[in-house]
Amino acid sequence: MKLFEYMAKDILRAAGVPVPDGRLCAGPEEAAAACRALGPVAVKAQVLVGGRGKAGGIRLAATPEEAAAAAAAILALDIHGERARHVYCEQRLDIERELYLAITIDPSSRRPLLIASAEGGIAIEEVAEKAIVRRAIDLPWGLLPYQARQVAGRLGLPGDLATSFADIACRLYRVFRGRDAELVECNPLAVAAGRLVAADARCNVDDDALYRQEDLPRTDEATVLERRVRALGLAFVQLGGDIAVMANGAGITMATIDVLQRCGGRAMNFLDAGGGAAAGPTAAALEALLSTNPRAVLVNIFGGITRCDEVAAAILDVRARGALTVPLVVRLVGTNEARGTEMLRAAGIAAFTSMREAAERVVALAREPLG
Amino acid sequence: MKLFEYMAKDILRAAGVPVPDGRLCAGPEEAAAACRALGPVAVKAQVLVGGRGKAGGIRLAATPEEAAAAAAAILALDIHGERARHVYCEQRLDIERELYLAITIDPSSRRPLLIASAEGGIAIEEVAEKAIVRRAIDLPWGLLPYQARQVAGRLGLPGDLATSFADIACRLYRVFRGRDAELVECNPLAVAAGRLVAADARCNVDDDALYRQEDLPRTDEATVLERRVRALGLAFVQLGGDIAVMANGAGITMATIDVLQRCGGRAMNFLDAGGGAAAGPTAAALEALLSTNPRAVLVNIFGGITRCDEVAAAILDVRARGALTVPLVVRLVGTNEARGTEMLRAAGIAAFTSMREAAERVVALAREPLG
Amino acid sequence: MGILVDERTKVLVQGITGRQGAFHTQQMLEFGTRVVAGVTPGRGGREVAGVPVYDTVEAAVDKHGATAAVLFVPGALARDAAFEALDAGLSPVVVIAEHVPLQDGLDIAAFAAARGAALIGPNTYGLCTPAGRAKLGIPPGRIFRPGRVGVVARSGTLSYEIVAALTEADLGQSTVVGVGGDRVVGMSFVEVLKRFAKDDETQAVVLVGEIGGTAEEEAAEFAKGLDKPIVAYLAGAAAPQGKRMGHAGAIIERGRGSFESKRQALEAAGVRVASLPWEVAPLVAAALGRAG
Amino acid sequence: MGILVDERTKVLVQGITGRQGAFHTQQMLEFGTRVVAGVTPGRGGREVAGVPVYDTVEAAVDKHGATAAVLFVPGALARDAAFEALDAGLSPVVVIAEHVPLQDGLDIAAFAAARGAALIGPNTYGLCTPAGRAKLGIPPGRIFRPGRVGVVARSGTLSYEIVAALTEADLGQSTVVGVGGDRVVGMSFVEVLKRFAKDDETQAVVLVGEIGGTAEEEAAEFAKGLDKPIVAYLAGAAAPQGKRMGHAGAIIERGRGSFESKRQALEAAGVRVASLPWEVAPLVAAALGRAG
Repeated sequence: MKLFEYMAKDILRAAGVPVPDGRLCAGPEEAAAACRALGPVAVKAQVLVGGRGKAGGIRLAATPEEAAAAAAAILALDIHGERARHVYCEQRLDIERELYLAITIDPSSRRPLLIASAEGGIAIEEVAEKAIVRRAIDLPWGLLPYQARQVAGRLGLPGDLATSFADIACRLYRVFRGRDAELVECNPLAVAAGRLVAADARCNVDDDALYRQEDLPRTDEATVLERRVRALGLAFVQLGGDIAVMANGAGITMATIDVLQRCGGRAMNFLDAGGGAAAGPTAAALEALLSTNPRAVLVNIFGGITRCDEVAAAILDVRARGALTVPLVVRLVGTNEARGTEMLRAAGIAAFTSMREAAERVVALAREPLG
Repeated sequence: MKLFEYMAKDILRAAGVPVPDGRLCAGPEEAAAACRALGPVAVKAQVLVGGRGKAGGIRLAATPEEAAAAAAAILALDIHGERARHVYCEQRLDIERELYLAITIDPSSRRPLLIASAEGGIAIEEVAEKAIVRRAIDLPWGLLPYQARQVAGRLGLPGDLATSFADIACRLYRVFRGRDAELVECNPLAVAAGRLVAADARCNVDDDALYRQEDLPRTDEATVLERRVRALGLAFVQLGGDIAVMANGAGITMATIDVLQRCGGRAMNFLDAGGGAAAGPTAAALEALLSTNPRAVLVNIFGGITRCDEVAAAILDVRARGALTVPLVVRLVGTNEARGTEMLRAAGIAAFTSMREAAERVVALAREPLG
Repeated sequence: MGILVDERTKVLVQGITGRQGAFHTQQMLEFGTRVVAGVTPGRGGREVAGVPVYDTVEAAVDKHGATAAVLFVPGALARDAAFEALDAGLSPVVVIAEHVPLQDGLDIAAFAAARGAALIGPNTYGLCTPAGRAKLGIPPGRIFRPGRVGVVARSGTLSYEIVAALTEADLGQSTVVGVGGDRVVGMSFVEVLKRFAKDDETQAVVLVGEIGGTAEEEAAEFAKGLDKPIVAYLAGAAAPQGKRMGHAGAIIERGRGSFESKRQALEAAGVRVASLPWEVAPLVAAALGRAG
Repeated sequence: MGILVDERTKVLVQGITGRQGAFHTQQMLEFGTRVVAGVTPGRGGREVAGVPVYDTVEAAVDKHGATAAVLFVPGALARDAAFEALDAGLSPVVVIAEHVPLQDGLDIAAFAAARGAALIGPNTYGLCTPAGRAKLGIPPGRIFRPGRVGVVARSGTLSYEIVAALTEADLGQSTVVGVGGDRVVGMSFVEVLKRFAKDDETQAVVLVGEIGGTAEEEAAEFAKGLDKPIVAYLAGAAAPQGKRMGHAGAIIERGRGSFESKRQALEAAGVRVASLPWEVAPLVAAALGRAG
């Protein structure tokens, strides 16, 4: 779960990391009031998507009138498909220098990783490798202050900034662990008036740990449909094609999408029905898929825990309710395969055992002229 | 720093340990009100000293009138030299069984130590060694739930109690680490209505870590005089004899007290002036000692960091202010010994270099008939 | 014979009294796995499918000399159960659960490394050495056949698909290992490959990867020095990009992680990369033909 | 020659720019100690008594090959500084500070143990091998003289008193170690005795103990098997009982910890126990006479 900038900054502030003073504003009037209280501000779109700066989502305002105008403009923007519901008005910083600092997970070493650079800002991903300091952090001791000082030393920071940098890094690490974050990032970590301050902040929290982060605010990037399918406990992402896809397992779902593409078709979604899904949720997921008006549907099941007869029952249930309005292709192998196949055949639905044949068939059906 | 029972229970409650419902009461009326709200209560003296039960500091009350009477009686008691300023009125438990559970520090293994027994209560110190389970806890991982379950298994606790015991142990451990405790103890950890509950609780917090436990309440066992001397940054304990003692270092102060006893005298106090104390605090400490009306004073300095001339200056300062009303014996060796000894000799005070001679001399002076 | 588990492996099942635990204990026993004991705190003294249940791993290991553990506990309890197994000296420890908090995954991996134990998962179907009748986890037993092909994979059903195709093509398996689908898992592709490299039984390896992370690129680096043929299948050529982990993700991956990056890295290391699942078995057959 | 430190010991001083650090660096240098570098974060580039100062231990060790550290940092900073020294592989690491939080003391001890490093303190005056001109800590240098007596003690000034008496009686010291006065310290009496047992230079040992804890009783247990004479002095015969640690304290000590318990344990182990400080040197002389 990504947090909005203002949420991330609230967390950092509570952890003792210096952040600029700011206010969350729902509209131009609140933005004007914030500017009156704070002086010159940066008005920043609160969106979860990256790259808002280039999209016009950050504007400077010296007066309340300017702040109101900036807020109105930003709230009307489409920022990479996302529309801000709030702006964050933040005291303007006189930035002398931009650093980069993040704590994230390094899958290769299976350890938390501190990443820092003395050259931060929006071009951080183009910074030369040698200007980036990485330090894997040993568990369970975690990031120790002297290690953070070593990093500061490698960045070439002078005395006081080095001390402050090390202190901030240790605080970010505590947020990272204590908040079950996947990423805590300050870019830029700015030098303003000679002091370090987190000018921007990002905090992504592990979805699987939200149960023990009850006091964290919630955000949601999903579309209405995605939410509907995920509420069934299934992994779902909307794509751009016209063939609805349901398979059981993330890898095989990805492979199914790949196979469709190789056969000249295009998947409309990624729907991992998981292992062992029962008939009820499977039917509900299938209905949700049908509601998106695909040209055809492909169900690809390799039954390990999943039972083929349960899948067949779900399909028959959907058809009985009259929801099966487009061509359906089923590939069914594994546990209780014979029984599932027989159930479908009795209802006039042919089930394939070959993934290849099923894919070729559904692509052909999707290409047929509409009804 | 020892905490009162009610403070310890507040901390345990916040950590999710089951404790009985209770109210802190300053007098009989509040106790009666508490009983009205809670039903039958135990009225418990809030003192820092142990053994309050045997001293009459815990009484049961079924009615508000009984609770008021109990509170009045308890608040009038002298409990091993301490007088309660509050009683804690706590919902009465129907205790089926008493266990013991504590987390403390094991100096031998340099690790936290969990101590538990299925036979708790006031006789815990007499419980057979084999009925006590000890488990040293590895840092930095700390007490892990399965380890607590192993302990529960060794205590022979049945299923649900074992699970609850393990959960409580892990919560106590978090208090122990998070609160910089030296000791967290539940005795008894009672079984009441089939559930575990901390019927009594003790929490001793490390004085050296109080700076980072700002939100903890403070208690103080010290006497007025002890507070006065400790405010100078010196370690001080009042004893029962008539020779005031000042030395520099805990070991040598203890040794000085021992030597006095071997020479037939008795120390009035333990005052460790520490290493490197300057003239000002030394003089102030000496004046505090003199205010307790000793028969004589022994100053025993082996100067390592402490400079003998600073000590001499402190003594002369006290004398100049007319505070030196009883015989003073000084033993002075080490850094700047010659200069210190000369300063004292010029003022008519003979300084010994032998600890033995100084001790014999001060004991003889203390035995002389008063003025 | 095979890697990590074989017919000598005495398996402890943690969370044995749960629905999944009980079902798969039965399945593992039917496959021939030596499941010697189970653990569920507070449920000691029962039996599941004839297997005795204990309150603690310590007690179960004392009584039955278990050597490995497979965990059927929910993600939120995986840390404690895995630590208990690792502390008792068990290896491998197989964590089936999905939804294990990432920070817990880091902790488990650190503890396993400190203990020198093999950790499989979290979020894995487990592993299986067919010739040893040793199946620790949830894959359907009927897809396996003893043989000379080592398989290492990230995702479950896709592995079954490919293993079933191998079996159908008469290409039996030495050991099949699901390293797990989480971002932090115990054994990586490279560590499994290292074991296959030393295993006389294994004559070829199938690697089933997917987009995201850099495990496949690291495997490619290791594959350069390996004298056994590797066939890879990669999923995700047409899949959307996974969620970005801020700039940090880009800095860690540095252009790796995509389908193309993985394909190129593997091919440059001499790995044959299948672009459709059904191409894997023929490529393995060809490789073994060449190798043999 | 002596234990733990000698003329080859290259000393790093952490907190060198503070008042205590600077003063005692000068004192250590005057004694002849090889103080090669100092560290104070944010103060790198300076010099103290001619010793170069660095921001990090890592940098100081890289440049000067320091082998041991002595810490003049306040109690609240001791954990971080000690970890930094231990992580850099230094041993012994001498933590002078008093008022180190107990939980930090536990952490430091655990980290030192994991690193296999010798930790002296916290709350110690340090240690000294007179013949090696190696003094790490704060004791006055003039009290020492090279010789054959090992000294291990808990408290500072009392040690100086006894060491000075030994020196005056012409009984020089191999090494004098203050293990520290805190409840949790790195090296215990037993661990120091083990080193003295193996040290050819050391022919007799003086143990300066006091009431509280069970370190003296444990030392007595070890002393039973030792073939070098030990003379002990115990402080606290007339002292008030220390603060009680609830029932837990009593359960841990089980009747040990008192003056009498310690005296009896030591005497039962053949240790000569002096009951007055000035009796120590004559007892040592007698023991060495007997031994020699």
